[in-house]
Amino acid sequence: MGLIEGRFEPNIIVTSTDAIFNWARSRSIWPLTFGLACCAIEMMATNASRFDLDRFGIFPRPTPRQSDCLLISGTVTAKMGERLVTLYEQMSEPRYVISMGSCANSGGPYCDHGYHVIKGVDQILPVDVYIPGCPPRPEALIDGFLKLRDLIMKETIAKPSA
Amino acid sequence: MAGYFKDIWLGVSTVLIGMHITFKHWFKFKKAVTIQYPHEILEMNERTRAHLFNVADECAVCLQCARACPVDIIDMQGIRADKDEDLGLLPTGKPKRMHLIKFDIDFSKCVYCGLCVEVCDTKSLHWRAPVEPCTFTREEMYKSFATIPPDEVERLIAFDAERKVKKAEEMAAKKAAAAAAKAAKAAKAKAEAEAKPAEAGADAPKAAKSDVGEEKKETPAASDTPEKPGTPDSPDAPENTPKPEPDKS
Amino acid sequence: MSEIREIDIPVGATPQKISQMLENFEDVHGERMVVQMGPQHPATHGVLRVELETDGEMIMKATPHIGYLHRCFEKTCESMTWQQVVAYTDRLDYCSSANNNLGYVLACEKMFGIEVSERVQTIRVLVSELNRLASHFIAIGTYGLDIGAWTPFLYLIQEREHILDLFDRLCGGRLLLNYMRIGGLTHDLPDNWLKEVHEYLSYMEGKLDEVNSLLSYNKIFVERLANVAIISEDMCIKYGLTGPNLRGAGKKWDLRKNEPYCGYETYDFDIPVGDGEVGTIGDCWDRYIVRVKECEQSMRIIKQATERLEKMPGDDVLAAIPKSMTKVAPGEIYFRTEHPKGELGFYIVSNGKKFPWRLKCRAPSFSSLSVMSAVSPGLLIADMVALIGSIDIVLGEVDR
Amino acid sequence: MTWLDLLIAVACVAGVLGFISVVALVAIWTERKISAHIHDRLGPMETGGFHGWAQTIADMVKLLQKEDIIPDAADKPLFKLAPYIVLSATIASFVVLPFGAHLIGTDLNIGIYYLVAISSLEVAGILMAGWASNNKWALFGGMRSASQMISFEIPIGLSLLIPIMIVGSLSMQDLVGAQAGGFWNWGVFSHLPFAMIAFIVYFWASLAEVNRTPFDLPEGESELVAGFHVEYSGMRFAMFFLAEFANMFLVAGVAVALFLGGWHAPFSFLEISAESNVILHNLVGFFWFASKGMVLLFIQQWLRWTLPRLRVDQLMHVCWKIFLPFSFVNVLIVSLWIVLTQS
Repeated sequence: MGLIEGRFEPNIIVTSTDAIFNWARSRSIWPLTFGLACCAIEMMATNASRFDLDRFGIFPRPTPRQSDCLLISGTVTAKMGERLVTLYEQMSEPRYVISMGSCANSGGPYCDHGYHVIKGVDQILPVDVYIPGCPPRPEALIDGFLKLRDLIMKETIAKPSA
Repeated sequence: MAGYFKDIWLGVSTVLIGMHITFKHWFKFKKAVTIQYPHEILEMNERTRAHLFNVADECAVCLQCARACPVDIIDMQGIRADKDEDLGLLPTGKPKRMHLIKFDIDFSKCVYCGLCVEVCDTKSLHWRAPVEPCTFTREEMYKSFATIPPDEVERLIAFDAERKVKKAEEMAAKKAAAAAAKAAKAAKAKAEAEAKPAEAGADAPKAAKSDVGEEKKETPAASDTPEKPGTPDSPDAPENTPKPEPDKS
Repeated sequence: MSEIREIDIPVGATPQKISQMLENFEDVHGERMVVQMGPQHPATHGVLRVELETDGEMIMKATPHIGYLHRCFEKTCESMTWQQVVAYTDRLDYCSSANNNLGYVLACEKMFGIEVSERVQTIRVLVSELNRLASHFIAIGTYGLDIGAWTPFLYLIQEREHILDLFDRLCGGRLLLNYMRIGGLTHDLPDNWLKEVHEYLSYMEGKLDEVNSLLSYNKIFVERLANVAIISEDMCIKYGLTGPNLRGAGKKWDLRKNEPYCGYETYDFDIPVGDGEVGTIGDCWDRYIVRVKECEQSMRIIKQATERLEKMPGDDVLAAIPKSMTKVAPGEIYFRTEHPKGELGFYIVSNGKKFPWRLKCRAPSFSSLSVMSAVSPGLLIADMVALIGSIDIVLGEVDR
Repeated sequence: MTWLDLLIAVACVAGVLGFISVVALVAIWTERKISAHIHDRLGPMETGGFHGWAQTIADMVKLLQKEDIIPDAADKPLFKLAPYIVLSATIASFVVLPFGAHLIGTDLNIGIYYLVAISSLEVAGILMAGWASNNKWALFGGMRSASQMISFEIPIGLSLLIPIMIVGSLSMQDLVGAQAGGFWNWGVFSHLPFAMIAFIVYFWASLAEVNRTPFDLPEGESELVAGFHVEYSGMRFAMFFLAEFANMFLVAGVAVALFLGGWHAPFSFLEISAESNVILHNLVGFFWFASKGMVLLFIQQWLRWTLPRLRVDQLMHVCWKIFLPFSFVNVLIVSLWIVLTQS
């Protein structure tokens, strides 16, 4: 959790702080520079000039400590799954997970026969947004980030009502 | 010593050349190649594998796509239409003979290889322009393309079941008749009993051939009975509502 | 943790010399530090883990650990029909899927004795050379990124986008094409496609020179790569390095010339080899520049192929595709093609049934990776990054 | 010390802090925009409307309220202290930077000497961060940074000696004042070509001082993941981030003050004399100083997006075998020149 989450009752100050914080969080999603497989190439292409994720303030960071979003771009194997969980744990709150492509969503082409492939990354991590595609086209990836933005805008730092 | 200065000169000159190139790119910044995606949408090509879509009215329910799929994500089911029923024509010109009661695609597993679209004769399964929408849950990626409303599906299933029962009864009757006749002409009746079901099957050989998996239980039979209203108190849930599919693994 | 100590390295010393030097000083060395590079590291091109034993910044030992992307390609293919396997070969080396397709379909066609028309062959050459271009652009671009130059990477990805657009028009896929079939292709060429390829070729004129002057001949870049991680021809053959890595070591070996397939013998192109222009033959820079030069050669082939196709009468690209592959001829075959990363070989055994009985893939990246532990002693960490980039591995292919 | 003095001092510090934040925010935004345009893309476009002007504000607000992670195995006091040291060294250096005739924190008589001394305090912070993180990549980054900064201090010091010798003072305002009256009087054009060489050496060495490409080894992304700040998150990382960009402006500011005429306009008619309006005089001076600083900042960023990164041994080669001999010869010749012309 961040510094001030879940301490205050919802009131006028909290809601206006919410508005500012959510604006800042959703406008500055820094994903981890981390490619797993085929989707990583498409992720690179989306970061590059043609589609330019930087327009939305999406700016890849090499270290999990400074990133807000774990973009799982590719097949997650059982061996990699452990490391993925470690990476997720190293990220600071608030953190989000985007599952990109069929492999991450459900094992994709390897869902039936891949004994070493995790059938859906939601088995090991809490996924916020799923992007279908194999690999998703850059438009789909941008859509995914926009969906994540919508999701962040609904957050509140107020105490969850019991 | 000459090498030392040459190195410095090379360093300085190549840095300047590089700076010249990047400056050229910077200076003509009006011509950025970026497509501002949500504001300006890139036109998709005819063949772009963006969004799989099946037009239920044009689908021949031949199950070719389900068989071509490397990951078996197409879950389809059809019920043979009644003989008198007119379902329109397929794009290939042949009359549509099957009700498509279930056509579900699990997009979370789709590999977008295009094998299913290739084998589709009627081109009812095709790619559509906007990219597949992102979802917040895995279940939302499970999409259904069958257009028959749930109560109609229930009716069709009931009708099909009834048809099966009728068929079975018919068969039983025939068998009984054969058994009765057997007393009189044992050898001849036996041959007749064998020939009749074969004739019944020959009426729709294609449909019989294409039935796989869960449809195997339904026997293709040409029944003359008219349509009957479906039983409203059927315990079966509607078949074509998207349901979260439990993970197979 | 050892203390960081400065070691006198003569400028331009070979790794062998350095490791010899280090042996002499072995007794004064303190404790070595073990650093894990990867699986999440910006320079490992995916999910490779390299266990580095370092003394300060100098690497004493490097052990690559693989298997983070093991997707059971070979086993999965045993449960796929012959045509479905093509979709899985896409995902071997995802940077150059058409070349993977080509290797597989050619192997199968040879095994089953399927003859395809000349037009189909030419389209295949055209598409796979375009994809070789795209793959090399990624290799060159990410190499620049490894060395610290961002801009060439973005320029090259930009040029690559045009190729992807062409592919998108051709078969609908951007990255994973799944375009070839045993006996043919999925689609015929769309209208005006060849014209677009021509336009692209004229657009690309001079672009590689720009990359050369921005990156290849930049003094800093040359200094970073010249005389670093030298892999000699002898070593390449010993470790099974092929493709640009072998050619970078000065060996003129290209399957498109030496064992022509798909009509490559009729095309006019050269085999660029490393000649130690700025350092020793077989250093990182040579391996790098071979890729740049290969791009030019690929463009030559594309040009010739396009011109041929324009003159050729159209025919049905689906004609030779077997209608049913539930029963095929039994047999076995090993067939190799020149892939952007090296020699891609497919060993396929058919027992006459619907599925391949066994499918073994000889992945070039896997062999390239094996040389790493042999050349890395004596390199600095920054050189290690240069080495990984220069052998151009794709983990999808290494782990399969 | 009266109350008024204290108030002025506080106002100075507050002004410097505010200025640093603004400069860093603008510098980060321009960096992103410049890099984008060099790459033929657009850079931040969505946040805040016009060309994403609010992008860095969003980044900062987000970073400030992120979770603050201190690794369990870290050396906690040092880990917490390091960003403050880096930032405070930066702030302390800004105090002697002459933004205008009167816009200067304090015009020390040893201004430039103080600046060189205090800005090297930053190394301590970075080394501390690298060590305390208990991460091998961070340690590499810290050690690289220390060796690099300590080495490059020498050519920097030697090249700064040139204008100091020419002017004969260590005070920043004296150094700037000597360059009044048009661009041909600027430090960079005196004693041609030696002051020019000193300027070039200073500019390149200052890139190493602020860890910019081609000398960005301490945080070389493809080698050391993120270098010394690999374990820092949230607010503490924001401090490093802020300090890095403020430092970029600082070294540019020093170059402007010593070599490029400080707050003087390139032509004297573009200035407003202090007699007619003191406030306007200062503001115009500030404008010239900031714009010259921004031009240098642009060149820094331009180099950043053009060049690859050097290796450790090559970095040392560049420092000790190229910059240092050049600066020594430079100092020798200029001092001889001064001695000969003045006697």
